[in-house]
Amino acid sequence: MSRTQFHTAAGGTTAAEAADAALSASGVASGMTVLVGGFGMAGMPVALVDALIRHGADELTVVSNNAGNGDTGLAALLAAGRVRKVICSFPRQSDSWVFDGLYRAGRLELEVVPQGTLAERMRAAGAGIGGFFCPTGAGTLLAEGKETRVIDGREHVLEMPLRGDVALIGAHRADRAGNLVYRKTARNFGPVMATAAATTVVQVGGVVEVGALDPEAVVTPAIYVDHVVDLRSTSGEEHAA
Amino acid sequence: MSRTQFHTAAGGTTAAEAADAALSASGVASGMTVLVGGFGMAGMPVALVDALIRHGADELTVVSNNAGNGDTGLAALLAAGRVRKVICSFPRQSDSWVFDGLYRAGRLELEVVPQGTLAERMRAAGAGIGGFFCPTGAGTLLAEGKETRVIDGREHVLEMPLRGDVALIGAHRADRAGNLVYRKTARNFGPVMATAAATTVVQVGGVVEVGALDPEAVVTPAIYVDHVVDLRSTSGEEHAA
Amino acid sequence: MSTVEHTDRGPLSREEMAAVVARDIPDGSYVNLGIGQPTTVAAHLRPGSGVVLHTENGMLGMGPVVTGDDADPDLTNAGKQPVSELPGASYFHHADSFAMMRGGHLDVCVLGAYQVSASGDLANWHTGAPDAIPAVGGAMDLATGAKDVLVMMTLFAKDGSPKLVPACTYPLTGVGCVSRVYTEVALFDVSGDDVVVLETWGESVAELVDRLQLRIARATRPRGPGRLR
Amino acid sequence: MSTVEHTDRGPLSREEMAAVVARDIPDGSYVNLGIGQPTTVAAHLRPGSGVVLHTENGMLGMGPVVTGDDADPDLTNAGKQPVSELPGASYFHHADSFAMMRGGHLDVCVLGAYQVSASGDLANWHTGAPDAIPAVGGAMDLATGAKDVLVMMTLFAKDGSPKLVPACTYPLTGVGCVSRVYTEVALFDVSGDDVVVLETWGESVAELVDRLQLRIARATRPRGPGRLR
Repeated sequence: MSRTQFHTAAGGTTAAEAADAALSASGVASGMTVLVGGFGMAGMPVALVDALIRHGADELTVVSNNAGNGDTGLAALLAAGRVRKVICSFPRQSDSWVFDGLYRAGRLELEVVPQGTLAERMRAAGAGIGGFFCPTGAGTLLAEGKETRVIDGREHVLEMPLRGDVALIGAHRADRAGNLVYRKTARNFGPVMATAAATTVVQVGGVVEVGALDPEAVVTPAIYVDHVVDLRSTSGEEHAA
Repeated sequence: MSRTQFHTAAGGTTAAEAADAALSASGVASGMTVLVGGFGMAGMPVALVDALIRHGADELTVVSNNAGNGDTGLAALLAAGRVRKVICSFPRQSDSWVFDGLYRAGRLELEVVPQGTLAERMRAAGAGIGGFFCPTGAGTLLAEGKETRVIDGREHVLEMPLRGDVALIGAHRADRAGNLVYRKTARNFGPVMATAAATTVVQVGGVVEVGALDPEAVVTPAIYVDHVVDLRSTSGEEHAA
Repeated sequence: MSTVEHTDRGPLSREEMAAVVARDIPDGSYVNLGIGQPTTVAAHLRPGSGVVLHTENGMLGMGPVVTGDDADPDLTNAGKQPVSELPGASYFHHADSFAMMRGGHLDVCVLGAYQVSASGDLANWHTGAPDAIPAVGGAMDLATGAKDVLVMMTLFAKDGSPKLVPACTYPLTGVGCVSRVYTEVALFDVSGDDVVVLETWGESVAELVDRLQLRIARATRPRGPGRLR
Repeated sequence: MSTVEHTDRGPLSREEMAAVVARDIPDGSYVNLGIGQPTTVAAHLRPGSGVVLHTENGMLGMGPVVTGDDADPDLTNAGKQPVSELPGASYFHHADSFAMMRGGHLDVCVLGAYQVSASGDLANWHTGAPDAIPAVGGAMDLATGAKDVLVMMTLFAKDGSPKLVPACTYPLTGVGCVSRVYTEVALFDVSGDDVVVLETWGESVAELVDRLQLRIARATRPRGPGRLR
């Protein structure tokens, strides 16, 4: 059973407090696997990652496309020593100094996964697929130790589902039923992660009434959405989501 | 390369002639595998199936959820003796007498596939997945002869991709770029089949200008769409799509 | 003993069976109702229960069956009957719809059955008769995917043989997938090691055991409305 | 001989390389341009070519990079630069985007490389140095998925060693996946059994063969603009 709960920054509650309430309600705990949406800053659930830092859970496995930029968000989570392992496609960036330092010091485990395989492994977890054969990575370092099979003359690698205990994602709008729409390329990993985690927490730039989203255009149906943090301020202005 | 071609019922061309032109251009031929969209009549590309009958290709393998109703559409294609094999989830219906008769007479091969596995096998074909492990059907007649594996304590069946040479589907609207939107539960198999076939032919109830569809709400991007048959009549009224 | 025996009345009518299933579905559940008798459960869901109906042909938030001018050929349930759309609905394609099911996101599905075994095996797609045309539809996916699979069936076949059996003789739909079996005379939990009878109508547990020739345990704890576990 | 030798001029500039790649992309192609130098190809696509750009972070119909007030943090390319949206664009999530790629629906992708082998193996993600932090991004998916993988690179490394080699010494991105290699001095087809040189700039085929120490065949048929096969 999964009825969406809303945590709203209004009536004296700050956005940070709303995010803290959502993280607390999500049941996130030390040792868990947390899926973190976003591709660069687009779709990055900054308010939720900040709340995760305040929450204090550690020994986390973090699954995200990148491994943090600058000194905020995921990088701050890493810097706070909360992460045991990063599963991502592209940790190395011009401003990934926090990750780089921890990795080189041997204080972070790293699993590099091709970006499409990363998405597809989470899709498999959400879709009840027990494993899939995929040509990506065949014959490369990233297939080492993995089962392979030639199918239709082409080598494939057996890839296994990648599940999260909690997903933290950003979306554009939620309706009061819990349905989500995204904005442009900020959609990226959000819809897939929402299906792949036992509990999904979403930060949105506003919540609209039921009926305000076109049912044909809903990207993430409410069944995948457990907690919505509404970042719209009490003044009616919106924070980026 | 796949730039969408439009076949329009206008200026003296009938809808049937437009459909004939699209089928001809699709390269459909005897012995091919044809994916036919629709769930019951919702999303059923009636005009395209009629054109396929007129086209005359035979020894076809037809992949569709059902195996024809009454005496029209898929049932008429079967009655015309054009189909060698049906791959579907649910052939037996109150009005599937054409299929029933041919099957009992041993004149049709039948492969019954669980509905979700049918959709997922086509999704795999479109997504470049060489095979996937799926719990559906494990321990049943439909898993006989298939490779199985216990994953996380649960028996899974290895299912292989299901490709089409040509897909015939119905959609609500196309834009002039070839993007598609559907209407309500008529969406069903269309988006998946469009990805799984080498050539996709779509009948739509109208074509709109580029820009008239919200890029966030496009369900089938134009990359999957080869031929669009516009059933909107010259009088401006629409046929069901 | 926590098994409730309604011996002061006869067996349940079909509508009463639907009402009992509806009673047990937790508030806020995402539910798929199979074709046929399970469809009748919808009318008995408590207003305000927050139960959301899924139909495997690509929709969450399905409303009641509609007829006449309200019927839209593009909006049907899995039985291909015209239905309505409720506020908060969403549409998705078949692969996404069955991913939702197979991925374990649906809380409950309700299915009919030819037979259910004591260990929760389900047989509901194929009689196995030599001239039968096999047709599985979404039954195997539903049986495999939902967190709780509830079966609605008569407890005895027309020839008087029990349909809750030590082992299914009909071809299986799914192995060990059924949680509960709702029949006109008794409600069984088959999710554990023993078949547990939770409730009877029109006869006592002792009478039932005689007729079923099956090892059946009584419930050791009460399970109220809206609780499946 | 159909190999074209431009010996009356020097090697291509980076912009000229981008123009040559753009010249060869068939009209109406769906194309993914990798991060870095491949991105520069976009500016050289002929207006009206109907080429549609894919970005793996979830978009078809990507427009040029934008700056200043037009930059939208929710609309970026795979290099995380702000871009624009062209008419007829569509958005999709990451799994759908890579399904599009892996499923073979993209006609062309253009990638940079450390090395390409004579049999079309690609090495572009990892130097293999002990202190290097591995980062693959979408490179393996792109290399595996597109119908034609075009590589843009200098023909020689800074130390003067060739980057078109009998066998890659760097860790592979994909096996036998490259169709063509665009360099400042020559254009090679590596899709067949032999390395075929299609065009040279600033030196003759004979001079090139000397420098590369690789068996290279001349083209036996002309391949004009807009033709990759």
